[in-house]
Order: sequence, then C-alpha cells, then structure tokens
Amino acid sequence: MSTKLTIGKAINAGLRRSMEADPKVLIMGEDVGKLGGVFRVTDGLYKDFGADRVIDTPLAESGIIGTAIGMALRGYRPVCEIQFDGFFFPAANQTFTQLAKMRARSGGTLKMPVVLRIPYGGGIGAVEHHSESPEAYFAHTPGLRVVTVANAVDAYWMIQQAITSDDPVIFFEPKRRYYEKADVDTEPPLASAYRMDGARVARPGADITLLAYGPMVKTAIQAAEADTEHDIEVVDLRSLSPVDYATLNASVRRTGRLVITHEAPLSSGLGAEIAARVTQDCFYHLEAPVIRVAGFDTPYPPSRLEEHYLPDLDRVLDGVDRSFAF
Amino acid sequence: MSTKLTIGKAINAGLRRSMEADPKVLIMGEDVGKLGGVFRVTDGLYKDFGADRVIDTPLAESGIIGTAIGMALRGYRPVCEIQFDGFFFPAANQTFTQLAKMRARSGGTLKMPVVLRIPYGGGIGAVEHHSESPEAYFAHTPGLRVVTVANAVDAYWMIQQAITSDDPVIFFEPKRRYYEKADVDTEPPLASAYRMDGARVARPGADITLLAYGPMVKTAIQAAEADTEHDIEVVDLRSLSPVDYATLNASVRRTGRLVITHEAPLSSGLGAEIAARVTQDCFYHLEAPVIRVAGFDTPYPPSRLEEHYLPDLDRVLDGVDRSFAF
Amino acid sequence: MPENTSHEEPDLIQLLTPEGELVEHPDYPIDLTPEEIRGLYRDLVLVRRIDTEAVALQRQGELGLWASLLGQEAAQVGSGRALRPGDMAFPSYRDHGVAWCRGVSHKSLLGLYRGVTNGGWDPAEHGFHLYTIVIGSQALHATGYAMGVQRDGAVGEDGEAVITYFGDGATSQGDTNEAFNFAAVNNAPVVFFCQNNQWAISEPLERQSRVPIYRRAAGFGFPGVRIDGNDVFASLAVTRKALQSAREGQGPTLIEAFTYRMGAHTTNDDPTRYRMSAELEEWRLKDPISRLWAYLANTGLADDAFFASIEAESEELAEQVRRDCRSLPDPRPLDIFTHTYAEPHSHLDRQRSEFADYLASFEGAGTEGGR
Amino acid sequence: MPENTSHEEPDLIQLLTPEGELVEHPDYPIDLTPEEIRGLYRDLVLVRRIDTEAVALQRQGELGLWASLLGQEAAQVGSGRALRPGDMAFPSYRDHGVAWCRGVSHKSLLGLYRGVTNGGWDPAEHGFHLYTIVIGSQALHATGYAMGVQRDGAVGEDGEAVITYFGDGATSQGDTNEAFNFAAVNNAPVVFFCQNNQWAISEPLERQSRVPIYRRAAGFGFPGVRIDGNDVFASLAVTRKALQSAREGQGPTLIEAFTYRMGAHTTNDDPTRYRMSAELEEWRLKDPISRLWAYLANTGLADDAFFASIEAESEELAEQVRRDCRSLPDPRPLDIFTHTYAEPHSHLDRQRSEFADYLASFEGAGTEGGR
Ligand SMILES: Cc1ncc(C[n+]2csc(CCOP(=O)(O)OP(=O)(O)O)c2C)c(N)n1
Ligand SMILES: Cc1ncc(C[n+]2csc(CCOP(=O)(O)OP(=O)(O)O)c2C)c(N)n1
Ligand SMILES: [Mg+2]
Ligand SMILES: [Mg+2]
Repeated sequence: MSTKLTIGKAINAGLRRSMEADPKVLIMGEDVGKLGGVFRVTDGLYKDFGADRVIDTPLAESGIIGTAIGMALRGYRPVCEIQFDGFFFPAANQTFTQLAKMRARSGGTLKMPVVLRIPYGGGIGAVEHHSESPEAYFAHTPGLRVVTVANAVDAYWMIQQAITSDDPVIFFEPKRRYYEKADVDTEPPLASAYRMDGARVARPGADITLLAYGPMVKTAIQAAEADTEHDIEVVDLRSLSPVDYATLNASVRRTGRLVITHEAPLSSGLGAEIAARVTQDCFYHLEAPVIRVAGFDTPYPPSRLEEHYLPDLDRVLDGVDRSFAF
Repeated sequence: MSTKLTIGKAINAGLRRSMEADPKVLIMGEDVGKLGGVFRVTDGLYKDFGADRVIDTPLAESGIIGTAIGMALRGYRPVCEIQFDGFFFPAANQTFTQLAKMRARSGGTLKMPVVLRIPYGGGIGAVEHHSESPEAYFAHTPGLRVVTVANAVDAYWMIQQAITSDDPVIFFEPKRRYYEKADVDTEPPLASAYRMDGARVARPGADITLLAYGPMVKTAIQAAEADTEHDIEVVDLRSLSPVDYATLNASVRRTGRLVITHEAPLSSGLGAEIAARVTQDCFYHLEAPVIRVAGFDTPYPPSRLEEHYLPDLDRVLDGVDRSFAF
Repeated sequence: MPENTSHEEPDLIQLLTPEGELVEHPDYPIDLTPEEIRGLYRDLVLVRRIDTEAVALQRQGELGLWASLLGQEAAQVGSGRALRPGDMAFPSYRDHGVAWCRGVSHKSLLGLYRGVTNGGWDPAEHGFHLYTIVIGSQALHATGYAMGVQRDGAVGEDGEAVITYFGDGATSQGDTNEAFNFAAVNNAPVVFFCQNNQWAISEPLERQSRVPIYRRAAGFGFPGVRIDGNDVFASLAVTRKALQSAREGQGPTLIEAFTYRMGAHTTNDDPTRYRMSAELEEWRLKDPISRLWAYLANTGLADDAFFASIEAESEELAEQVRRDCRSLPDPRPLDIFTHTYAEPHSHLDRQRSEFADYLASFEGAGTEGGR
Repeated sequence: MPENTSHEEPDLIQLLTPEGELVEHPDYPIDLTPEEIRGLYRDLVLVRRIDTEAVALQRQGELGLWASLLGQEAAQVGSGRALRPGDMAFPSYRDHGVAWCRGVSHKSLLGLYRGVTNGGWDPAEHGFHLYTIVIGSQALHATGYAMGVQRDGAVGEDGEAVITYFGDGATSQGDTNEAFNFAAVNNAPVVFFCQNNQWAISEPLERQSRVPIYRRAAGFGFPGVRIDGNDVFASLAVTRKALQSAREGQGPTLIEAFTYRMGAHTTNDDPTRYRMSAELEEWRLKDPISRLWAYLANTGLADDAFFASIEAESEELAEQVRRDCRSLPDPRPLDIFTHTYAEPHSHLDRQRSEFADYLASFEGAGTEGGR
C-alpha cells in the first residue's frame, strides 16, 4: 500500500516500524518525547511507546551518546537525535573515541547498534549553528557508517536499515527537504529493500555525471532538467561512508566527466575524497578534472547570505560549464 | 648563534622567547607546570614564569579551550597543550563552534590569538588514543589555521609565528620526532623568518613530487634517498590550512607526478583535498593520478601492529612505483 | 525524589512579593533611591515592549526567529543593573534585558535574529559579549575571562567582576559544570546567573536536575543561592552582592533565578504540545512588572503621570523598533569572506575572487543568477 | 580555601585502622567470615604481585607501558568483591584489582599494555567492561548501561547493579558530571567509585577540586561518601551497601576512596619531578596490605602457614605472569582490518586486499618489506 509521505513523516514511519519490530529499539534526545522533536520526526512515538522507550534526555549531547553506548552494551538499539548539526560537537568525544572504536577495541566481541540522527544543512533561514553540514568529520572517522537521504522512500527504508545495522550509523536528514513528498510503499518486508550503502542513478544522462547527496539531490536534478545543452546524469550517493564507487565509477567511465556538489565547505569536504578516488580509478576516462561546487571555506553565514553560500542551480551549472571548458 | 636542538627543545625555546617578548602569552594545559608536560615541551617555564602564566588546569579539555577563549577575549594569548591527539575530542565543541567562529561571528571585532599544541601521530609504541593524526578535522574547519613541523628549525620559528598570529592556530607536533636534532640559529628577529604558511622543497628532484608533512617528512626524505631509479622531489607542506598551492603546483608542473603521504586514515584525509585541488590546477601536467599512501580506514591499531599501519619507506616507494606504472 | 518544583523553598530570596509588598532580609537591605526604582520599572516595561514588538516582527516575516524574554524581565534587569560599567557579561541568546542594561541597542539584537549578522555589537564597548547559542559554552568563556581579570590584578574592592547567563537546561551540559569547577579551583571572579524558567524547550526542570539547581554550587565548593527571579529587587541585590564578593576575591557564586518562560521557547515553538495553561495562569500572578507597578503605586513613589510617560516612551520605542528592523541593510554577498580570518588566507582569497568573477558574470544579464 | 587535604575528615569511613584495629561503625557492620577475610588478604597480595611483575616486565621491554595500582589494592579489591556475578563494572585503566575480582586474567591485561590488543576480554563474560583510557568516558557508559538495567526490569532486591571506576582527575571532566546528572535524573542503579589517589599525573588534588570530591554528589542530588581507600573492609562494606541501594531502586551513590598512588603515574612517568618523598613515607604507614596482615596475625585468624602459602602462591603467580607475558602472540598484519565494522565495508575490503597483495609482493624476497 502506497502512501504520500514527506521525508519527515517517512522517517517517523520507519522509526515506528522499527520500534514495533524490535522492543530493544529506543529513541533518545532533547525534546523527542511529548514535543516529538523540534521537527516532529518522533511525533506520536512517546504517546505510543512510553517514556521508557522514548527518552527526553538532559540537555547534554555527550551524555546522550555516552549513555546510548551503555544502553547498546546492554543489548538495546538506541536511536539518538542530535537536535541540529551544529550541536553535535559536545558529543564528538563519545562518538569518535568510543562509539566508532568500541568494536575494534573489543576485537569484534562488542557491537554498537547506535544510530545518530542529525538534521543537517542550510536553507531554512535559521540562526547560527542550525545550518551546517559536518558529514566529512564522520566520513573521516573509521568505525562509523554515514548515510543521508534525498527522498521519502529512502528515508523510510534507510532509517530502518540503519537501526538494524550492528555498526553505528550517522543518519543525516536534509532538514530543508523535510517537507518534500513522495509515494512510499510501506508494505514490503525490510529484507526486500535495496542496501543503504548503494548509490542510485537519480536521473540517467550521457554527457556528464553530477554527484549529489541529501538536500543537494533536488538541486542537482533541477539543474539537470534546466540544462538544455548537456545530458546530465545525476547520481544520488546515499551512503557517504562507504561510498559506492562501483556505481559512481561506472557512470563516470560512461560520461567522462564528474561534478560533485555539497553544501559543506569545499576544503577537505567529502567531495575531495570522491574526486581523489574517482580520479585514480578513472584516470584515463576523465576528460576534465573533477569539479567541485560546494560551500565556501567560511563559517556558515548569517541567513540573509545563505542563498549565496549554498550551491544553487546556477552555481551547479557553472560547475558543469567549467567541466566542459576543459 | 646556532645551537643543536631537538624538536621538543626548539618548541620549548620558541615558547620561552614568546613569553619573554609578550607578557600576555600564557601556557595552559594538563601537567604543563612542574612536570613540564609529559613530553617536557614546557620544561622550565613554570619555574621561570610562575603559576599565573603557566597554568596546570583541571583535567578537562573543553574547559582548557573554553577558558582560553575567555582569556583571549581579555587580551591574553594562551598556548594550550592537548596532552595527546586522541584527547582533543572533548574540546571539539569549544574549538569548532567557538574558537574557529568567534571572529566571523563578531564581524571582525574580536580576535582569537589562541594556539593549540597537539603532539600527534604514531610510532611510539603507545596504548590507544596516543598515536592519532586528526589534522583533517581541523583543516575542514573554517576559521582555524593548521600547521605542523618536521624539524627543529621550523619548530622554533613556527611556534612563535603561531603565537603572534591573531587567528587560532592548531600546532601539530610530530611526537615520534621530538628527539630529532638540528642546528637552530635562535638569534635573528622573528620578523625575519619565512612565513609559516609557506611550503618548503625539502629535497629537490625532477621526476616526481612526494608531498609529506610532520613526522612523514623524514620518511619521505629517506625514501627519496633510497630510490635509485627516480629523482624524487620532497615537499614539506608545513601549513595544512591554508595549503601553499603555489609551491606545490609549481613542483607538480615540473615533475608531472604527485604522491602524498600521511599517517591519518586515507578516506577524507588531507591528502584527498590536496589531490583534488592539484588535479584541478595541474590537470594537463599530470601524467598519472595523484597517489596517496596513508593510514588505513581503521582505528589506529594496537602498537604491535603500528609498523604495518604507518606508511613506511617501502610503502611510500610502492606509491612512487604505482605512479610510474600509469 | 525531585524536590525542585516548589517555589516556596525556605531559602528562596524574595524582597518584593507578587502583591508588591517589601520583604525585609537581613543580608540584602534595599538601598535604592526612588529614582532608581522608577528606573527599574522603566527598564522592565521597555524591554518587554521591545520583546513584544520583536515577536510581532517575526510573525510578519521581518525576523527569522525571536527568543522571547517574556516573564524573565526582572531576573535580567535586576542583575543587569547590578553590573558596573567595567564588568563583563557573557549572555546566552534570550538575555535582551541584560543587553538593554549594557547599552546594546535593540537594533543589534534584531540584526542577529533577522539574519544579517551572527554577532552585531562590540563586546568590549558594552561589557557584554556576543550571544552564545551553543548551550553552556559561554560559561567557560566567562570563567577564562575572569581568570584574565585575576591576572590583570583587577581583583579588589574596586575590581572587575564577570557574570554569565544561562538557562536551567544549560546546567546539564558538561561545559557548564567544567566552568563551575574551573571557577572554583581558580577562585575566579565570576557570577553564574542561571535563569531557571522551568523549561528547556519542551523539557521540564525534572528532566534536567533531581534537586534545586542552586545546590549544584556547593558540590563544587562555592555558594549557591536561589532568588525569586520575578523580583527585580532580589535580582539586583543578590547579584550585586555576588559580584562584589567576586570583585573582592571571594570567588564565584551561583545564582538561580527562579522564574518562568511565559512565551514559547522561540517563535518556532508550540508550547501547547507539552505544557498546561494552568501553569501559565499561576505564573501570571507573579508577573515581575505588575508587582513593581503595585509597589510604586501603593507607596506613592510614582504617580499616574510617571506611568503615562513610560507608556508614551514605550509606544515611541515600539515605533522605533519596527522602523529600525525594517531598515536593517542586508549584508552583501562578498561579506561572506571578509571576517573568517584576521590575516590573509590563500584558500579564501581564491574562493572570494572566483565568486566575485562568478557574480560579475551575471551582471547585465538582466536577472541575478539568470538561467 | 581548599579543604580537601585532610585524611582526618570527620565523615571518612574507616573500619580497619592502619594498625590493624577494627573500628565499629553503626551503618557498616563487618559480617565477613574468617575465610572471606583471608580471601581478601590473598587478593591484595596477588594483585600487588601481578602489578610488581608487570612493572618489571615493562622495564625489560616486554610491555609498552604499565599503569601501576600500587597503594590502591584495598579500594579495588574491596569494591570488586562487593560485586555480585550479575553486576557490571566499567573500569578505567588502572583497575587491575577489580579485573582480578571479576576473573579477568592477568594475561588479558598484559596483552593490552603490551600492545597486542586494545581490549582483550569479553565484557559480558566477566561483568567487566573494557578498560577506558579517555578520562571520564566510561562513567556515561555505566550510566547508560544502568538505564538499560532499569528497562530490563532488573531493579529490585535481587536486581543488578552497575559500578564505574575513575580517578580524582576524572571528576573535572564534563562527561563525568554529565554522568552524575543522567544517573540522578534517571535514578539509575549505578555506583560511582572514585579512587582519589591524590594525583592526576603531576597535578595534585587541589588543581582538580576546591572541596572534597564526595561532596560533588549532593549537588546532583544523590549521596556521596568518603571512605578510607586503603581499608579493604570499608571499601567492601560501603560499596556493597551502595550497590544494594542501587539494586533496590534507590539510585546512584558516589564513593570517594581516599587513597594514594604509591608508584609513578605509569612506567613513563617520573614523579620525582613533582612530588615530595615525605608524602610517600607518610602514606606508606597506611599500607592496605600491612594492616590486614596485622589484623589477621593479631586476631589469630591466620597463622604463619597461611601467610607462607600465600607467599608461595604469589611466587608461582609471578612466574606465570612472566611466562604468559612473553608467550603472548603478536597479532598478524591483516588483523588491522578485521574488526572495524560488524558488516562489510567496501573501502576497507579494498584496502585490505591491496595491502594483502602488497605484503605478498615481498614474499620470497628474502626480507619482509625489503628494499
Ligand atoms: C549544545 C546545544 N544543544 C542543543 C541546543 C538547542 N537548544 C536551543 S535552546 C534549548 C533549550 C535551552 O534551555 P535552557 O538552557 O533552559 O534555556 P532557555 O531556552 O529556557 O532560556 C535547546 C535544547 C543548543 N542551542 N545547544
Ligand atoms: C580526556 C583525557 N585527557 C587526558 C588524558 C591523559 N591522562 C591519562 S591519565 C591522566 C590523569 C588521570 O588522573 P586521575 O583521573 O586522577 O586517575 P589516576 O591516573 O590518578 O588513576 C591524564 C591527564 C586522558 N587519558 N584522557
Ligand atoms: Mg529554561
Ligand atoms: Mg588520580
């Protein structure tokens, strides 16, 4: 049965289904209870599953992740909400030195089925710390899996896959796209879904590959539609660690060109790794260097400037033009 | 007057000279006082400058950086020691959301002359968390400057430059090289020194560029010396943010090949950004893709495995060979 | 278990009842001139008015967001007026009443919430640091600043003191607790002013602390005191004493101002989802302005003409606030690059010039960014 | 100002004096059988012996590092023996005495400090989590685990309890304080066991806290108690009571075991740079083993034959420790890749196979990595 769901509601539906399927699944975070989260992604779960399974925590991100680790050691599968991207950092120690390394430390004895949900990215006219894209910090941290979603279908399935994974998963939610809708068939068993670490050709094309993820996928598709000169193939990455190079390299070998776009600052952003790797893998196929269209190397600016900071359709197409100019 | 100094002693001498030159310079950290730090880098400073200027802090990294920010706002220039790379993370919030952004937030009204000294890298047979290379997290954070040193001369000058900078500087110290010696002329005025953000051709060569920084520079030079087939140019990066692309690109344009090596995990490491950027800048000069020889995408292993984890002379030369194989 | 819900704690300091009656307290004599008391009334009314206008401006789309101080005026104005010019305050994001006392113009606050800046004023000029949004971070900045005061030899009877503001939720953050400890160990001249407004967004106090917040201080080795946060006299007197004690080298104090967030958390929030209106009604009876009004009126320290003049000033200010907000100029695109670093940074210089070229490429194209 | 230097605090709980005399305490009757008391003596002697051997092995280059528990045996063995099999402990990195009580072999500990593993045992099997090196982190894990115990309905008279170990320095970390608060707010069944050994590497207690550490707990709303950490009876009795209280749903307790680090911080450290030998001499008189020896000898609960048998066992164990250490197999290079993830990860699979090829390329070349 197919339902029209927004990305936010699709995650909510996925959380609910996971909680129904496994009594060990817990929700933790600030305001995730009665309020249902500041974006209402956990709406209704407190009411239906109670305070023991939907935990309004004290206002302390390190405490959230640290206690989630303890719960995971006890056999639970906590799904932690970090309220906004910019508020992750107090939890950096627990995430990078404990969550990410626990399994390796234990020589495979322990597992860490913890999900961190992080609404990320800009474009909502917010004050400081509410618009950032910190994914590269996580992608550079061995032991973590990092995924993001661009539509409601992926949102529904991938949150469930993240929860069933025995590895810690950082689940980035494109906050400015929370209200984008799609038809989601919520009936099939989870096992039948594609794997969350596979990339997806969102729009086939022959001339150039345009790689995007999360909130930028929509922009990339719009850019592709708007470009009447070039037949742009848009690849939606989905998984940021690991990256599905099989799909990506195949596309680049066909088109010979790659443009990568993300909101995060350019330098040492995820685009750098992908550019470096794809260049190595597809050296003789590339007709131009990989072009990156990204946020600038500045703190996210005040919201009245964000339209200039965020890569938009025009800047993406400028990147496409620059590729063809080689 | 030239003195033979180890890297550790050179930093110590640079700290001392900075403290003599400017009464606002303070040292803060765990065990930096009487003990002189676990690596003795602040040896003697407590005795000569007293507890008001060499502050043994409570065991709390966030507290160290957070109070250092407050001191800087009061006109001081704190130099904070983070005892080991792996213990930086509790300070991630203060560093990434406050220290790095304060100037931008204030529209240029405030300055943040804070230095974070971080001994980093492996190779000393240590237990977990004492051998990491987290530089990419910092290089991806706008508002920070990131430097590292490979020899005592740079150590002496660059620590002083870091302290006189009005921007926050992350100063990475190659702990397994602390005892490497060099002649340091400590007489000239600071103003006469080269700028810390310029890279250095550590060994000229014609066939291929080998880029290294910090502890890997010595390995890179040894590899260059050992390779009888190729004339390897070694570039010592010094500054990790910003990167001196003028020097680097000039080298690559001459040699047509680039190998980058660092201890940090490969994926989204600093090598990725440099590879992506150099490929874009020197696309028509590159005869092979940029090759990276780095730590693996795993947590730093137990010390009995570190010789396999760390890129050594053989792995670096394997990278050189792979470049020529293209 | 939780003992933190009672307003009637024996050790709550109250100098002015909700009915506008003075309460004698041996440690905190009220030594304010009528002039000063009328001044406090004016402060309370005007900061509330700025707040009301700002909420309205947000509704009209002129601000991206606003965090209302409604109900917390006395806590802020009392403590703000306890500060001396040379003192330094480290606020959170809701401390518009303190900003007012420190001479920071409403225009600067509006600029921040409109999204034209992330800062907006010169902290040194006002003795008022920038708003800090990441909960708890500023407590450490204040402590470090206070350690700087110590190193400057500025401790003493006429010394300088530092104050930092945060909410009940903030007491759960590691940073806040590290600040308590750094301040205690270093005996730093800092006052921790916690506005316990009973809520951290949707989470009631009992999700943050099992016991009254002011008791936290003793665990770190310094005094903690709870005041009626809706009583501007208590806020002023207790803060003044704590600042003086800091100034004179007695170290930190934690003040818990027991108050209530009468509005939504911010204009984005919908408190009907998580709290009862009965609670609101109860707290309305404790309004900080009405009680000072009652006191002034009952004692005759102010007459109708005075109240009318404040009312008129408030109207004028409201008008000004609306005008100022709308006239705030947008920053220019290339401003993005200007203040990330104090010194040149080659990556940024390159990005800036590339972006300038890119922007220029649209010039004359008729539209801005015009495919 | 700092009141934390006196061992003679009125509220320090001591059941066995340094001279080996019993002290009556109304809340903590000593109800141990002679058998059990002799068992404690054996524990103390044997964990000290493992420690001594390990220090020597490090000197001989067999270990990369060792963190000696010398002086802290009573704190660890007493609390460790207070645990029930189903309880869970979250240690730091110096808690070899607790490891002993939990049945973790010395071989596992040696493996960690030799650098063949970063873990070394199965936490679930022993009710003893892996050593945690990042100061303070484990306090939150313990709290979360205890919240899991609550959710499992395992609270009650025969329920499960959790304990976590950390040092005086660790009380300064944000994480430790967040753990105190999470535990208090959730009434979690966890005991915080702080071994205040007076030093955090080179920093004396007064750099960490202005007041005695056990007082921190009251600020978060739960009981804190200071014990003579060199008194194995006090450690056992007070921990047992705190665990029982946690078990039965009374929530957390903080135990400050007032003890002393008799050795260097680790084998890397040189304490002569920062502390006086007089201090050491003073603490030597409070040795945890001698006092139990005196008690056993004076009361006749143990005879020479017993002490001789323990001595013999200790020699044997020492021999075993040396043998076990040297026989620890090195991990193999490709082990680097094995346990980063529970499920396949394409980047790592690729790196592993590339590295395997690279290693294979040296085979037959005569040397390993052979230019
Ligand atoms: C580190 C961090 N986490 C989360 C947030 C999101 N957030 C903003 S305000 C708030 C509640 C703050 O409550 P309190 O400290 O009581 O202050 P109040 O808003 O009531 O004045 C939260 C969770 C934040 N700003 N910073
Ligand atoms: C977060 C963090 N910072 C710094 C260190 C380095 N370090 C290791 S032990 C230690 C002192 C710990 O003192 P304490 O908590 O009293 O424990 P003790 O060693 O005395 O048992 C320090 C600073 C660390 N391990 N973790
Ligand atoms: Mg609040
Ligand atoms: Mg200690």
